[in-house]
Amino acid sequence: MSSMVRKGLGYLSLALMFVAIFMVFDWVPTEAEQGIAQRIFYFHVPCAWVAFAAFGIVALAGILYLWLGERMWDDLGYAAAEIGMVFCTLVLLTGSLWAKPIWGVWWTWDSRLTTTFILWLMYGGYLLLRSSADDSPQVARFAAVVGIVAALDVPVVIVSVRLWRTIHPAVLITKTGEHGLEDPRMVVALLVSLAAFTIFFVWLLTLRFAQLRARTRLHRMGQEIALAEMRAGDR
Amino acid sequence: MAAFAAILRKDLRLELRSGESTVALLAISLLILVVMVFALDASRARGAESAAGALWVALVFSGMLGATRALLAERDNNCIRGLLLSPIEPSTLYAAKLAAAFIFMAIAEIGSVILMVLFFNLNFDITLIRLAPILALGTLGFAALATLLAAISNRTRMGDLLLPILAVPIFVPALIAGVKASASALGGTPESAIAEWLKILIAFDVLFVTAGYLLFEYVVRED
Amino acid sequence: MAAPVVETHELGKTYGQHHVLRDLDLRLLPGRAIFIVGANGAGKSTLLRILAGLSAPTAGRALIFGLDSRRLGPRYRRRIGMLAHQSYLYPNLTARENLEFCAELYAISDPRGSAARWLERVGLERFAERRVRALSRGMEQRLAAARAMIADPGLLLLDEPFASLDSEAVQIIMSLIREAVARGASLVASAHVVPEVQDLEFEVFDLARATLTRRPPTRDSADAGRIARLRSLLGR
Amino acid sequence: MDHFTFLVAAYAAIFVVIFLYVLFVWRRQSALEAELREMEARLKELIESPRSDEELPSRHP
Repeated sequence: MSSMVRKGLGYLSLALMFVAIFMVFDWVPTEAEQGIAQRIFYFHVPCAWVAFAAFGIVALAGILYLWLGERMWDDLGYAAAEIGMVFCTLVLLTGSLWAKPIWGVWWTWDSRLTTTFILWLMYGGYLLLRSSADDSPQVARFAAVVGIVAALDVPVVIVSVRLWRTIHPAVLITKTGEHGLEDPRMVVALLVSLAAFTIFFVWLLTLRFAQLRARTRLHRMGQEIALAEMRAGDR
Repeated sequence: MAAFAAILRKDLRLELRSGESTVALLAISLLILVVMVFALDASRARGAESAAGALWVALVFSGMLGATRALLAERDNNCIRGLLLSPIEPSTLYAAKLAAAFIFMAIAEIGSVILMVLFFNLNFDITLIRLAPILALGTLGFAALATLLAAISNRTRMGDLLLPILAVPIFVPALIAGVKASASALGGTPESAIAEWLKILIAFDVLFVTAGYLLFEYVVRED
Repeated sequence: MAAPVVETHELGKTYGQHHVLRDLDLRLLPGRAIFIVGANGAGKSTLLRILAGLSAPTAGRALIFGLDSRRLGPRYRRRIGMLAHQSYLYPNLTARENLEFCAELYAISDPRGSAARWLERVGLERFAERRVRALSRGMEQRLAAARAMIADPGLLLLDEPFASLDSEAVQIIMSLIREAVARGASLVASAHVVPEVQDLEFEVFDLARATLTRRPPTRDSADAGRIARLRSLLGR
Repeated sequence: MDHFTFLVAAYAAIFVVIFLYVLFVWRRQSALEAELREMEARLKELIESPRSDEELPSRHP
């Protein structure tokens, strides 16, 4: 992606972000049952969406890397995992800040929270793996495998956690995730936030991806220079 | 198939000779059960549920050890390289290592179940039989996952510390299903209540045995 | 002319920015032998690991039996025998068990018989039931040589096969190598000095500064070979 | 704490975390640029060294 387009995306997401914030704080009506804290939802949901999309890309990039063996896919997977982790952290943070006023607790083992938390742990492990070994094709393969395995696990996690929570109904959960968006303005605010975050995500991902690509190319160039230096030294 | 049998036989022979892994696995299981007894106050806690929980904690930890040990056997004299050079497929090697880890874990679990009955004041009766398929499925799933991931953690700077960090979160669904199913089995609930959990365990096993079989090649390879 | 067993084209291997090997062009025909001579850490092991298909080159490629070294299927891996410092033997298995296990891996029809035969060939029949951990370094390396050759490989890769061995082990391994080459196997071996190998014609390459240079056959080495042969005829 | 505090805290958290991440990306960028400059210096030295003009590394596509 050309840097012009990327720059444009950056400004667009920034502008949309401001619009979304204005909407959330000043424009949408307050939800009747949950009160003002419900407004966390407008940014909470886009964060979750971005995190899931990013983790999906990690798995896809992993498959492509193992299949095609091109370094590019490894860079993409790394960039996506990092960003996914940032947004997954945000989902947990905002979820917690929402749970406290509404349910009276910082944390509850509700099915969505639990699933997100498990994802956070899995991809935390993935990033730890990446940082615990040098930058080599071997690590790229390891990361690809872990990325794929983690993604395979997601459906099983969702099903099992849901079953776990329905069999043991928690006392705390009164009116769980059923967000009745009764006012059309709520829907608009959510859509604007979603757009803002999606574009922001694309911007961030392409930025980080381009950076990792540049690093890879730089390393390759360094290799060639080292080779030329050796050749020059031969005479 | 012949190569699979040869590797498994070799691993079992090595194990019979030293007995290191089994003893270590049993010791870990025993210690975990002891810790759980004190942590949960076995005399007061709801027997079946705490016992099931303790049993699965022991399974997870002994499993990590079991998978690591099965691969560790190849580390002396760089035997793993000998296997990579030989005309066997990496997937065959995976299958053999998975089988070895499964057997080590199964032995440790038989020990854990006996200890669990004693420590948590349960009865040796027919309900224990109902645990067998649940534990077998959980063990297979964990062995499948840990064998694949141990081959990775083995060769990173963090070493075996990385294994639990990678394996435990991914194992969570099977853990939930396993603990719930075991508690129901021990508590004497009807089979139908367990069926849902067994389905999750089976799905987990199918998924991860297949994934390990297909992906192992990429993790055992040298650089 | 027969197709080469090993052929590399501008082969290179880099770790980070460190070039271990660069622009290696090597050709090895069936029944021929090459010695690669270089100091420790010159990249000899790396080259052999690449030829064995264990390691991927970062530049160029290596063809083994005409196939890319990274895509050697079981059929081709079966035809490569490798002997290195590490013996690939299980310390807690006996000598016989190790060979039998290896024979099973290589799908040899009579694992027991061939293990027994090879134990005899490396002079370890008396130690068949002894665990590898209790063998001396020389005996272990003899057993490792048997392991490497049990499937009659067409390509032998030997990484410093004689390093720190007693003379008996050197003799035994040397005669196995000679037999294999006489039978038509090709050989790539590494060493840090030119070895005195009797009755074996080989080319010498020097590996230094990450490149290979062919050493012209000097009179010295030819003489040394002739003298050694004479000596062996005269019984020393 | 009233609900409004939580709302503000949540949005503050979002922007702080994102800001920190962008900062991290930005610092990587400067590190990369430093590396590039170092490489350029090496390349220059190589070009200027005598008798090596035909030994330039091939350009990457």
